[in-house]
Amino acid sequence: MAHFKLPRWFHQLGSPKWFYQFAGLLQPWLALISLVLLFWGIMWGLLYAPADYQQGNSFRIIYVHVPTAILSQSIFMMLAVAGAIGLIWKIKMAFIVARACVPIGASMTVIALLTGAIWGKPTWGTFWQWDARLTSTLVLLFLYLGILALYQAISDRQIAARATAILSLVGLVNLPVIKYSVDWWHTIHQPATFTLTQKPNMPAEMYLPLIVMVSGIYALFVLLLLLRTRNEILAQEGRSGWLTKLLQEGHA
Amino acid sequence: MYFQSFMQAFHMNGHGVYVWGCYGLFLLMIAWNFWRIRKQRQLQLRRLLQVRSRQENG
Amino acid sequence: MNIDAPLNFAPYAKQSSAALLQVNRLACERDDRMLYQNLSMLVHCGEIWHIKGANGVGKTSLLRQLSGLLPLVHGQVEWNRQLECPFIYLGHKLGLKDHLSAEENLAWLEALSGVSNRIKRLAALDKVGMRGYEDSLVGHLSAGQKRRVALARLHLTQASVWLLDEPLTAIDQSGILVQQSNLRQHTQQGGAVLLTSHQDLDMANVRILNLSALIKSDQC
Amino acid sequence: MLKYYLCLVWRDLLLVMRQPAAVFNPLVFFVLVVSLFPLGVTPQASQLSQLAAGVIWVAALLSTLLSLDLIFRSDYDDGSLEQLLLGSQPSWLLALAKVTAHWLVSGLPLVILAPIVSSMLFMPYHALPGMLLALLLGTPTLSLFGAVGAALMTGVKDGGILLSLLVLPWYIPVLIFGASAVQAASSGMPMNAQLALLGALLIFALMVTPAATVAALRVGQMQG
Repeated sequence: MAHFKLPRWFHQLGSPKWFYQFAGLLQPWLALISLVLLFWGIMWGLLYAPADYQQGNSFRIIYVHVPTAILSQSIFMMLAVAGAIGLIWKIKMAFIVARACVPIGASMTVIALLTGAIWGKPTWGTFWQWDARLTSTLVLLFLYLGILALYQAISDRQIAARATAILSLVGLVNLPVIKYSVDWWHTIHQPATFTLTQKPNMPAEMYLPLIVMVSGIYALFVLLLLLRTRNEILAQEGRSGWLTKLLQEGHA
Repeated sequence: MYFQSFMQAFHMNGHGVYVWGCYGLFLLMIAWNFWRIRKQRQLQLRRLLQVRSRQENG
Repeated sequence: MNIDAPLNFAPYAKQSSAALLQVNRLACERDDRMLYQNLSMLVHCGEIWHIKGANGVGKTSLLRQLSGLLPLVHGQVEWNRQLECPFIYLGHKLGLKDHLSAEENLAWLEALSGVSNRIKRLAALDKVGMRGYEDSLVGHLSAGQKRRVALARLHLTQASVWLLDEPLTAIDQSGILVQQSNLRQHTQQGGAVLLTSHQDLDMANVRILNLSALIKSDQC
Repeated sequence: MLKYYLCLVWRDLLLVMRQPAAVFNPLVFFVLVVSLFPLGVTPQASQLSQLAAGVIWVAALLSTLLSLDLIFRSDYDDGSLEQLLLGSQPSWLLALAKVTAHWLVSGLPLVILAPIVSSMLFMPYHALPGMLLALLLGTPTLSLFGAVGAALMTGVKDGGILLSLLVLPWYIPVLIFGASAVQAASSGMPMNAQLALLGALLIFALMVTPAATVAALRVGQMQG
């Protein structure tokens, strides 16, 4: 495996003790940022942005569907890369972060699917339409559920972390192939009908709230990730000395 | 504001149910995530306190 | 007489040429329990190490770490580089397929290291006293006979260090004498043996590595 | 190297010949699943022939899934997996040998059974060669990705259907291209695009999966 020297901060990031405190400092700021951005984005998208001439107001669902769909894919990429870092450089923290990502990614994918289906009702008249994007989001959800199931199936945390890292890496490698094959399959069976989201040709006042919502949801993701990672550290590092000292001070 | 009145904002000429429903689900998911995190945190802290008390008198 | 080898050598900076295996500050952790810590040892040609300890103290984990099956979190395990085939590992599970005959099992096990011919295999089976069972399915043999078939493999490889996990279980009295003479013969030809066993080996100059003692000395 | 590879494949085939039941059941399952569709949907030829391609591929997928546990489970239980991993030969070769043995035992019989089953679904005869070729290209990919899932399952005591949950998402591209290849063949259209993509998937799987399988096997060995 690759063993070239890593920068010092990368190793520092790897120590659970340092990460625990660093996350503790960062959380209040992140909470503030994500609250402001999300509130601003929701208000803007829901009440102030103009309706789409074709779809009317149901177009506003884009401000929830697109950010969650983007996030669900980038979280999957992140947890696969974290797993790879853990496997190659044997950094425990990478496995802990990967494990913390999974439930967040899964819940984002569920919301992306639900909002996509609900959006389909006014647009196509049926809740589920085998649209290329929705189908690949569904497959992504299966990948997440596979990882969650493997975590539950293996009791030993060390083995579970490595096994799921391999599973998510193979999943990541397959993701573009699956997306391509689903798009290819969609064009074969249905000529290009109205697809859910054409982002680029939206006028500015429709597009800007989307940017705000996407950045707000990323801030929220980092906040959730830090919180979950701290929980994982409590779960795994129970025995180490620094944690018991922290508990004594009552400031865990 | 795009809508003249709050009533129209809720109605959104027919699409209101879907739009507000989606935003509601979105906020529900965020709330569920925070609630799960808080639950797990309490569980871990209780477990650690037990482990510490067991070590002290162990 | 059994000499109690000092447990914790100072970790060696340079690697002494005669050492077949060098272990520095090895540690093993299993589900939040530290089995053993900074265990250092040096295995030279002609040595027999008897790893003792209560159940669950980590004897098998130590052998698996030495063989590389269990990855190392702390410490290093270095095999002598000149050895083309440094070790052979026989675990609790024998590695024999029940639906293959004894000779077929040895054939595919031998293919792992490339060399393989029938006469040698039959000679190896004879050495462990399994003459006449060459073509009987391993599934039909008794536990002791299965263990002997697994031990027959030791005579087919050129591995210099034998890592044996409880090699003498289920073997009868006469079998144990045969195996002990095989071990002695191997060490005389410049090999080494690391084995775990609950029975005492009545052989000369066997080095004892007692893991339970190691843990007591660490904890207090 | 080749001798080691052939010896391993020969050993697995020998084991299967001594114990044919474990291999025979997935094939019976394949024919069974296909014969459920006329009972469940319609016996008329017109509708069944449209369904034929998809039904055959889904049945092939499911029957491969059934036989995946065969690859590593018995080796893991009797300890020969440890010896294989400790062997001096390159470890990806071990994964390849295991997959070849599994394919010869589960993929190939599927291809042989497919003509019988396709006539049950009134698939036009001129589509047969195309379907056989598509199945020949697709089933090895199923075995390759399935081997990764089976290797991951060695770390799990009682997996149950977890294996299919892990592996099915990876099978989706093969299903899509395979089924559309057979569809094109039965409607007389050229199918070389689909075959090319199936071939690409096979090469992609050959590159990715051996390393992943061996890594998963080593993780499974960490039980200690």
